[in-house]
Amino acid sequence: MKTGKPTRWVLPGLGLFQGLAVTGKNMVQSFYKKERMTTVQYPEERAPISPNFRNFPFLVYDKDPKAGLRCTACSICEKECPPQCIYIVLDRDENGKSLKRPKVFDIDLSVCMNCGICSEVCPFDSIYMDGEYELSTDDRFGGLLFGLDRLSKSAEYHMKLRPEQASEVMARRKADEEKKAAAAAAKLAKAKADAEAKKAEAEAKAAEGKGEDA
Amino acid sequence: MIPLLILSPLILLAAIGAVWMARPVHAALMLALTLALVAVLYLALGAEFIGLVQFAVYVGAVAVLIVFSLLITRPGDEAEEIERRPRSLVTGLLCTLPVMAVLAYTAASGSNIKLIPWQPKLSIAELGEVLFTSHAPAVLALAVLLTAVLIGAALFAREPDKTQDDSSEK
Amino acid sequence: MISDSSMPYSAPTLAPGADDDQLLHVSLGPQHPSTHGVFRMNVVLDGETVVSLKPVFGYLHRNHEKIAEGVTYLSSMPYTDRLDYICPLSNNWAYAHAVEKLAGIEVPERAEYMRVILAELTRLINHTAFMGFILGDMGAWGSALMYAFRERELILDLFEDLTGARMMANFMRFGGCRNDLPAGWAEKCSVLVDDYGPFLDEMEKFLVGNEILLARCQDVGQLPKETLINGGITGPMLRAAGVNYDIRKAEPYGIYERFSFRIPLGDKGDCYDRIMIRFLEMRESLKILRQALDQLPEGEYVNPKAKIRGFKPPVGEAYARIEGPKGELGFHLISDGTVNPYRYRVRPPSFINLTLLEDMCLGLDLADVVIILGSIDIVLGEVDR
Amino acid sequence: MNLFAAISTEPALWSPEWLPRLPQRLVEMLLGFLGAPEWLVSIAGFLVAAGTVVGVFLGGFALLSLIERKTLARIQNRIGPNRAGWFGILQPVADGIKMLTKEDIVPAKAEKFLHLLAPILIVVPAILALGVIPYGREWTPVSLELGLLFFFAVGSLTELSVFIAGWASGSKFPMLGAMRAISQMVSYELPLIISALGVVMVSGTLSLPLIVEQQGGFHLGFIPAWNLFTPWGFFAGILFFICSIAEANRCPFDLPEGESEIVAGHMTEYSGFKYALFFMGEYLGLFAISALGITLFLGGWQAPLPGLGFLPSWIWFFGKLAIVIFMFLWIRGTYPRVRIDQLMRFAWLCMIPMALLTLPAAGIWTILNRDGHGFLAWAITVPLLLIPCVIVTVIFNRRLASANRTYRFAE
Repeated sequence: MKTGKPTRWVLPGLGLFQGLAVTGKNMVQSFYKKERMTTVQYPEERAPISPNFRNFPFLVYDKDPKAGLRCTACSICEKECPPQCIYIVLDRDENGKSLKRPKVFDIDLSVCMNCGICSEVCPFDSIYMDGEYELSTDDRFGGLLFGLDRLSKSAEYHMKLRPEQASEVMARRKADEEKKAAAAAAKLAKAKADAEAKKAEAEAKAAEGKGEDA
Repeated sequence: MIPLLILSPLILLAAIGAVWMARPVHAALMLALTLALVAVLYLALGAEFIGLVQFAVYVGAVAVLIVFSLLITRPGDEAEEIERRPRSLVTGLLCTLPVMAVLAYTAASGSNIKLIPWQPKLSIAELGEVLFTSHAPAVLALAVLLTAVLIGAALFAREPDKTQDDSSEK
Repeated sequence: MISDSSMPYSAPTLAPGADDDQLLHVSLGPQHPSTHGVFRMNVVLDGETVVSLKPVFGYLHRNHEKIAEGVTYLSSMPYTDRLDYICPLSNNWAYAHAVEKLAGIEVPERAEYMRVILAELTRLINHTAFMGFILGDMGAWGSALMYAFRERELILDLFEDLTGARMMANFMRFGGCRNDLPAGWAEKCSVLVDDYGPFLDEMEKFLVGNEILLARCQDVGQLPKETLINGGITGPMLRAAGVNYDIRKAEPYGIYERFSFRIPLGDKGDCYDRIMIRFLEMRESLKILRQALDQLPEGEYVNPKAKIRGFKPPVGEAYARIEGPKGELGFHLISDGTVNPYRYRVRPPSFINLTLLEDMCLGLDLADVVIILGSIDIVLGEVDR
Repeated sequence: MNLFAAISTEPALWSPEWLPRLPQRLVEMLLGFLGAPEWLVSIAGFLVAAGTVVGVFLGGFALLSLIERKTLARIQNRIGPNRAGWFGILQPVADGIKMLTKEDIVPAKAEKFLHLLAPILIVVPAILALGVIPYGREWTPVSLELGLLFFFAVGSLTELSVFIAGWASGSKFPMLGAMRAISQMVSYELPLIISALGVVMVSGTLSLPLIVEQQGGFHLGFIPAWNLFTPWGFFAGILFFICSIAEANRCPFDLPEGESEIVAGHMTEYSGFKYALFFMGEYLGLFAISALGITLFLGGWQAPLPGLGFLPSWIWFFGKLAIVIFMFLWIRGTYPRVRIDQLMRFAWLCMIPMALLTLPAAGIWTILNRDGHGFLAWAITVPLLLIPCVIVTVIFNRRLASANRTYRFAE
């Protein structure tokens, strides 16, 4: 080992004492400094989850869990889901016409990796990521296969869970409603206008007819 | 007298075990046991200093070093050891016969053995002074011998590894 | 094993099959406290010195690249989080960068700044966790690890507020990011960046002068520059040997030219230099973060024209690489115009840095093997893919 | 009626000074009252005294296993076990039950009897060694005239038991662990004994109670006359402390059970209560070696300040024991492990020469002080001890300079 000329003289044990000083400081401060102690006693205290936290998905229904379900079983999320953990069966009435409602909507939570792609690609704002994380069950197989009943939650729950996202969605839906209503009203108005126009022509023709034979 | 009667057969058995055991590690551990029993014998006879020194030096150091060397060299299996036993038994007896003869002769001609009167307990300070005044040359000779042995062992242990030497120069 | 004349020592390399009963075959098995995951080394020891070392991996192989050929471009984005699970956001960026290069999508200003901020935060996480792991390998189990993980938690909380998940971010989209910064996120981030300096000073006081660490790490696992370059090593390991190669400077991507930062270079390339280089890199990342946070503009966080569903890039091929915390992380995509890629290849820095493990460990002790493996900083998710 | 005789001669039954001997005196009085023969009373009394020592230190072992985890946790900004019982007090009980109920697996290739013998052989010497330490002015369980020699004789048995544990387990990692453990213990036993020799040379006896008595009194009113506050004593005390870390296989030198390299060294193939015995042996060894350190250098049960005579003397002993053990825990929470060849080089090239140096220093110190040249004693021993430190610093700095790293920054 070639030995060079030392530029800065150091006591051999100094590094070791600095190490002790750091651990000592940490130990003493862990008694009174709050930001050093980051652990939380879980069952008793719970660390607050952030509003954006996403865990497993859930389906949103407006007022009535059965009828107000927003999902129309278009199964785009079934195709886009990376681990393919969503299973949808379209609800058809007796003569085979689709009722635009899922008869079966299963998500296998043991396969789902809560990536949130289904909520991104859903055109009908019907599937969003939940914030609930205490889902452990002892039933290995059926326990984590959530059906329609366990998945669907009310819009108010969505509003409570994610205020700004839910309000944005509500605003957008209200705007669509108005547009649709306006379009419907416009169509209605146009239809009424045509009807009146037709009626007016009919009366005019009738009037002419009456005029001639009078 | 009682401790003597209890301990000496035990020591004999342990010693035979040390010789008789096939696996080298068992033999080494039996040797450690014999040395420990001898130390207990000294303590029972009241010679505390010798007993503790025997325990510290022999069981603590010698037995451990023997066992350590066994650990490193990992000697062969005990099969050929067992079939060599009859021959080693004969040679063993041949060596012990003269020793036994001398022992028997001295025990038989018991006339010139003087029983040393029972001395008061030997204090260590006295032992220290005697060791370094009247017996000083013996201690110094022993010291030189031990250092020579130590240096010799160090030289043997350092394998003359050529590759190691030229790589450090580069 | 690359054997050329520039080897610093000619330790006896064991011819395959030649066995000597004095040698000890030890398998530092997949289930071992210090192999950073499921990684196995068949080590042949002569006493305490290593005579031969054969790495065995593949225990965590999840067929990532074949799956990517079966799913759409967007659907393999969450899988890139699982490649190097210590720094998921830089994997996302590398993949998004490759697809944008393939499909020619521009990225708005704000998204570029967000990507740089998140990548540098991930580099901080990786290097801080590295300090904890290397100290754990050396035997100081717990102390440095807990300090490192305490700071890492603060950054992961920031990621959770932004992307929704602490580690599995799945945040980058082709043409920008998935959602905008929530209110107050930038302020929280700048507070964290200011507090990180004192933490680094404390860690340096704890580690840099420590004589035991000096003794254990200096001149351990040292290889000459030529061997490193021949072996295709990239990242802090290469820069520790003094080779000036950092993709942020060599082939600037994103908006790295706008920030002024320096690339630390070591001079010997042993384990001690690798630790020090990572310390200095963390300081540089803090500088970049400070500048990026000050210049963060308003505007869209994603290119509005980028399609989410049914995204079909034009036929062609693209290779894009970024300077990940562990080295050059590259994605090579071949598209045949359909919804799924024809070929999807990841250039994993951990895997390639691992190939020279045996060259570094020959002639050293079993204890050194553990530290050298730690200093390469591998993550088995990326090694096995 | 020897019952009243027992009371009148010795101090009051409940005096705090005699508290540790209380069980023994109670049993002796009881047996004396029942009219048992003389030899039976003394044997019973002696057994109960030994029982108190074992009881105190097994309780200490349980407490230390909890305190170690709590202090390490606090160093790492955690809280440590607080679920079992109030503030985690019952954690040792929980560990004990767990260890008892765990299945005790003996590997096929292991030698059954030796595999069982090893943990016993580790715990026995530690308890024997604890029996000879003076804990209080009245309380030395066994006041041997050769206390120190007994301590080291018994202490050297642990190397043999570590070997047996390593060898009897039959598999590779224990073999490696045993090899490392023995070489470490053998090479650190030497400086340990040499640094203890200094104390023997100064106090002239091997009996530990006498050594502690000689450390009574105070210099200049408030500095206690412990061996640590003499130049050679300070030096030997530090060496003794470092060697006791290595002897107890504690953190910077915990090579034998280096978990990141060879899993758990010689303890790999043990489970269930035998594994707990190993831990008990390690902690009791820690108690024994730090108790000896306190007796030799920190003045055993001597009070640190003159005015504190009224408190019972064994409080000081256990106070100092707590401080020394806290130092062990603090060091455990801070330092990484040393490599095996550095460990050996440190022992043979640095510790033993330094320890050998303290012997002449102690010798000069005693002779000069006996002739009354107090100042001359300091004038000679201090430079004698400081010269090698300066030499080591120069070598260390020169080597550090050559290994110094310059980090360039490419723009």
